[in-house]
Amino acid sequence: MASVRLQGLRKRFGTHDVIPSLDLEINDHEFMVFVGPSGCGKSTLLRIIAGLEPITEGDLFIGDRRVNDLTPAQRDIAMVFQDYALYPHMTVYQNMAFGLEMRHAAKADIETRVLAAARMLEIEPLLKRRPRDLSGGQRQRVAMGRAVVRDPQVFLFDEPLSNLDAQLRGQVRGEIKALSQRLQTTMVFVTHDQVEAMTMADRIVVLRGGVIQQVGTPEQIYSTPANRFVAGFIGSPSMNFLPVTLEAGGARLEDGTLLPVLTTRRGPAVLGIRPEHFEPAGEGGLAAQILLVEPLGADTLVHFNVGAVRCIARVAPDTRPQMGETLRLGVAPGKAFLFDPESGVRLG
Amino acid sequence: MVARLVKRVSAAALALSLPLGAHAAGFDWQKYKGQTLDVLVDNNPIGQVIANNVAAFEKLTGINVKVDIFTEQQMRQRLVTVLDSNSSQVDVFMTLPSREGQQFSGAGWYTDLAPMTKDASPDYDFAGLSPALLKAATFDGKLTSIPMNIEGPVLYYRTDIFKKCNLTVPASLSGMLDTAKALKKCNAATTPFVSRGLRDALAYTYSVFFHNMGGHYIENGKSGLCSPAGLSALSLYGDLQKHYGPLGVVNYSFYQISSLYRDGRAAMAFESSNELSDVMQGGARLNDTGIALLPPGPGGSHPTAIAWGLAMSPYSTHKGAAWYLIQWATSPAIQAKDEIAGIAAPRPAIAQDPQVKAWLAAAPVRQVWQNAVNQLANTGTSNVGYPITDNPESRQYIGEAVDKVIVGSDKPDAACAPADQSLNALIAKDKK
Amino acid sequence: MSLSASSRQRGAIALLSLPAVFFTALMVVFPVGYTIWLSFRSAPLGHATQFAGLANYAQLFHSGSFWNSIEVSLALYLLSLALQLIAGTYLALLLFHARRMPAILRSILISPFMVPPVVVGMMFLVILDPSLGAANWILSLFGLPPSAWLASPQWVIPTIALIDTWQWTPFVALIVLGGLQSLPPSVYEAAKIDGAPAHLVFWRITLPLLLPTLMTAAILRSVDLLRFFDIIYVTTQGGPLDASDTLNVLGFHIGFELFQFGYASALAVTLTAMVFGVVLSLNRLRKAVAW
Amino acid sequence: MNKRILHILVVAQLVVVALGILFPIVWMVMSSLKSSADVTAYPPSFLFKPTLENYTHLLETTPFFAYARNSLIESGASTILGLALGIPAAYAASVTRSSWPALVTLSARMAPGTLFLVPWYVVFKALGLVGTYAALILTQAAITLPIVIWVLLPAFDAIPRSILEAALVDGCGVLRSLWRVALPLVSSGLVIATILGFVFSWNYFLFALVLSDEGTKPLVVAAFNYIGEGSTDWGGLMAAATLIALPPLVLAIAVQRWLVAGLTLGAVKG
Repeated sequence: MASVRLQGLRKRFGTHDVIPSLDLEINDHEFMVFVGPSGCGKSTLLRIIAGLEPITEGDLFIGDRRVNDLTPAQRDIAMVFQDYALYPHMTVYQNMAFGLEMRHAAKADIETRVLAAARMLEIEPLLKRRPRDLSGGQRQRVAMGRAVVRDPQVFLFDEPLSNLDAQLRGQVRGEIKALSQRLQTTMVFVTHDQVEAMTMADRIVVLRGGVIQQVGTPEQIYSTPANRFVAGFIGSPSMNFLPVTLEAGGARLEDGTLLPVLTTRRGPAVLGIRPEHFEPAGEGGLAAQILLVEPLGADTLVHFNVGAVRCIARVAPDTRPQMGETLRLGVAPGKAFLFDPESGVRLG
Repeated sequence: MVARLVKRVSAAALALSLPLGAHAAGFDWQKYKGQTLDVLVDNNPIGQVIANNVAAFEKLTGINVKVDIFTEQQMRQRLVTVLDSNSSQVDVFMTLPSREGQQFSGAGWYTDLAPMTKDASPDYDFAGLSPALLKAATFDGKLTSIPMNIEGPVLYYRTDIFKKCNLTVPASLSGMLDTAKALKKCNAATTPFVSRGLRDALAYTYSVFFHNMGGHYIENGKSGLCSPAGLSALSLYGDLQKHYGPLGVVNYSFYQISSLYRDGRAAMAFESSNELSDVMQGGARLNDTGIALLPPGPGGSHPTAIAWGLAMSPYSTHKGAAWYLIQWATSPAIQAKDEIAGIAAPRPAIAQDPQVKAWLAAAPVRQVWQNAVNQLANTGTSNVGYPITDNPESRQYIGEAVDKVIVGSDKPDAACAPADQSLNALIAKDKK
Repeated sequence: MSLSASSRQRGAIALLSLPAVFFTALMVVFPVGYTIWLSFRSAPLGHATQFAGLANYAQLFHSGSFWNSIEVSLALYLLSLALQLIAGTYLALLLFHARRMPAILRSILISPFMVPPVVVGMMFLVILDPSLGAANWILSLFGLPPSAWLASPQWVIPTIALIDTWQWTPFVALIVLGGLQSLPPSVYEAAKIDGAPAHLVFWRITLPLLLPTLMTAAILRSVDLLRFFDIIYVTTQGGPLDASDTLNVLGFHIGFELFQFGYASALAVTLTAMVFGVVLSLNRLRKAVAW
Repeated sequence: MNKRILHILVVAQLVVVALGILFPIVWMVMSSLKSSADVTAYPPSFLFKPTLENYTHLLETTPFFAYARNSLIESGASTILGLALGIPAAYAASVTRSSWPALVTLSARMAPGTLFLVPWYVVFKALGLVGTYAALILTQAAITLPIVIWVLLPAFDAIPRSILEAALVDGCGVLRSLWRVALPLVSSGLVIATILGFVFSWNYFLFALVLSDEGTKPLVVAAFNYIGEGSTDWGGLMAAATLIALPPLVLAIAVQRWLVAGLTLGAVKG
């Protein structure tokens, strides 16, 4: 078990800086999730930690060791790949044993550890099969098993759930979380799916263009997003953003509606409202002309336009507005966010 | 092909037939014992006699011999690669002085053998070798090779067909065309006439037509290929092959000609005297073949007589042993073996050898053949192609002109003109 | 993305190609360099070479046989390539539609290009013999006049092209078959729904999508066809006359029969440059038609 | 058109093509089994009494098996050398995505073979290797190496990168990831490379023409002696041709399934 520390890390592909300069500390035992849209550098970061990509500048520590110049093998890490990367010519048992064999572990020791891991992951019956005879979920487990056997300092996961169907994904998500609690190993998990990030992480790193936008617990990320990008990326459906002008009485929309927002600032800003924070308002509030109604069972999504901006509100399931109808919506008190229109930074 | 089985048997026979060998007075065959020689020979009957009998030489001298046998073209490619890099890889090789003698001599690729001929076993009889052939192998005063045979194109013809059609071998060159015509009419199943058509090979047979017609390759320092006599020769050779030759004759060399005639599918074949054994193989032609020289033409009779020679590389590191091999391979004893294999010996005396006599007597055609070869030896010249350094290239231009006439792409004068131009350039280059 | 942990590991991987590169440098670069050097020198037999400037190249470009060889080489190249691509595509389409390929058919298909060119030459020398060969006998069955085949200046190039086509069409067909199998089936389904008739599907959909594969096959064959040597060396040696005298055969003739090594080197260098040029432009063309 | 009729049409065309491909080979074998009288019969005879006399004559009069052994040694060793050099090179080229080393080795195929003869002869003469197996094995490897790389490069490219990365994470060094993970995954490519390398080396005569001697001469070079003689002896010529072509044919047919699959797959990428 070990912490992972990145100091002034820079990664350049050709003339292009993928990661300009990055500092991050992942604590011992921590379940850290890197999240961000595709191309944000999260996978590159993971591969740098794994040793699959060389570092252009800066330092990388695992525990107290500076590992910049160590091969993946020497870093004592394990990795679960997006496509699982099982060796097609080896049985499940051989796949799991291979890493130990490469480290010259004793044969008996290998067997004990493979069997233990297989038992834990409930893949004992599969040990003699080859990867091509396994289902997607089974392969995923074997890939995890291969990592678990090694008992590494750090577990690295590269979008390991993206090849599973929705139902299985939820199940495996829970299993990985449980595994992490049982093993108490430092884990770094890369995903583009914010639900995975929110449900599994001890802490989340939100990345964009190779730059950390915010590091924090899921709670912090959700309730106090550092900027408009984080706010928009975390939460589903996404936060709605409306251009406003701040006045004494609150935020005035472009159509003249004044929404009561507590702030001392004045001038142009962006108002952010999460769909779940709209609430029906009797009078006042904004006039939402309904474009589309999506009943989801537990709640209902309502699409509407505010000026040129399309918005979504999550309302109680028994609310069944009709298309074309106009709904009066307000914002739950204290739930609105304000962002700088230029920099996107959240205004306090 | 290297007949390994035959080789063993005949080796034993030869060891017995060389009674003078090891204990010849004053001559030490064992002088170079233990040395190793590399010998490059052509895959023709002459080369095969060497390959088949070399074990006896090894036994006689204690010299180890490695014989590499290749078809002519590959042999030459190999030889030039070896010699051009001054390699001692080859000690002794077969060569055609009439073709490459001047070229190789200019390159310094022959060892002068004249001084060595004095170091010969008493039964070698150097003086018995044909003086004309020795002269033809002498360049810039150096004896570049020892003749191994004598050969020239002769007319093989089917006596039975001629008889059936009431024909005789024409008395003059111009009669050839009429004879071919008559043969075609009388006996349509067989090809009336065949000779070489392959571009780079036909100078050998064409040259006789050319000279008999009265042509001279070089007249007053200029190419005479297209002289009036030359054009007549071109027309005659072209017409014979085109109208009375086999389909595809432009690809014919001695292999195809011999097999065509041997299989009874040609009435006349103008091909090397050396092909006797191939022609007679299987025995079908043993009793219905006549052999004659090409009839004389307006220029008289100028048969071609050339020889394969055995030469020594100047880079050889075993010159003494190499000379032993050469004198052995050109000795009367071996040349008697050659004769019995259908290779005419370059020594008139061989005909008196009892074994040879017996062989000649065994089939009438052999004596007919021997007579033709004797005529070659007495009157033949070695002008195959132009007597210049680039003789091989000159043969190519002759071949081009002839082939254009055979395939009918050009009339003789049009076919000849560009060849003459190229040949004049070659002659000019040679004078420099 | 490249797979390399540290510069050390990348170095280790690069080291793996070193033996092959080193070997090639020794075996190929020296001969090529030597030949280029020799092409600027005169090399009289048995004497030291002398600097000759561009004389060998000048001689080459003024030589009728060189231009004849260019013509012969190009005619043989274009004819063979066209025949093999067309026949190969046809055979590939048959195989593609047959779906199942029994082992015997597979064996037959790979046979021709496994046979040594020397043997191919021997085989066809016998079959194409003008007076006794099977080819003329077959012609006679159809009431056609006999042909001199390899001995006919007009027919020798088509005949050699046919021999080469016999040997290499199955090879081309297998490559094209690979291309056919890799085409997305959905495209055909879409075309079917669009109501395109079969022949239009071929001309408008299959062939354009197949172009990159055909270019690959064309490049592979071009490298060999432009240097055509083996079968001619065995059968006609460039004849009759110079009707099948390709550049490579002519070069061999000049070098190893006329022994003009400087001149032959100039020809070899020119031929190599030509092959490079054609392959590079075909490769560019292949990239242009890629989808 | 009816699907069934269409299928029959396709199969019928295939049969015709297959017969066309097969004809020359069958003709060669048939001629090799004819007596000297039958072989030059015209029109050609199909019904004849097969005889092995051409074969027995050939084997009796020429050291055929010695040439065959030479061919075997030279093709076998040059294939092994080609594999030893080509496997790591193809792997490196695939992994680093730098194709220039592969291009360098392939460039050897663009120059006419005749270009190499004199320079090589000069070099091997200086080394004292002319006429030795070593010279022939080295020069023939110039043929096998590009084939190995050409076949294996796309095969290595087809391995998902993540599997190679997993091997690195699992603790393999470069050589071990090649040996334990990558190579087993391209085993069919390896078979194809080996067979093609062997066959093309077996079939190539030009280098051996100059660099071999009587003791190391391979079959294809010896074949030229038969060609000359062959115009007088078709049966013998065809017997020699059949025997020379037999080893590559048998080898290739033994692995025809892989060979065909490999050619159809590999070439698309190449």
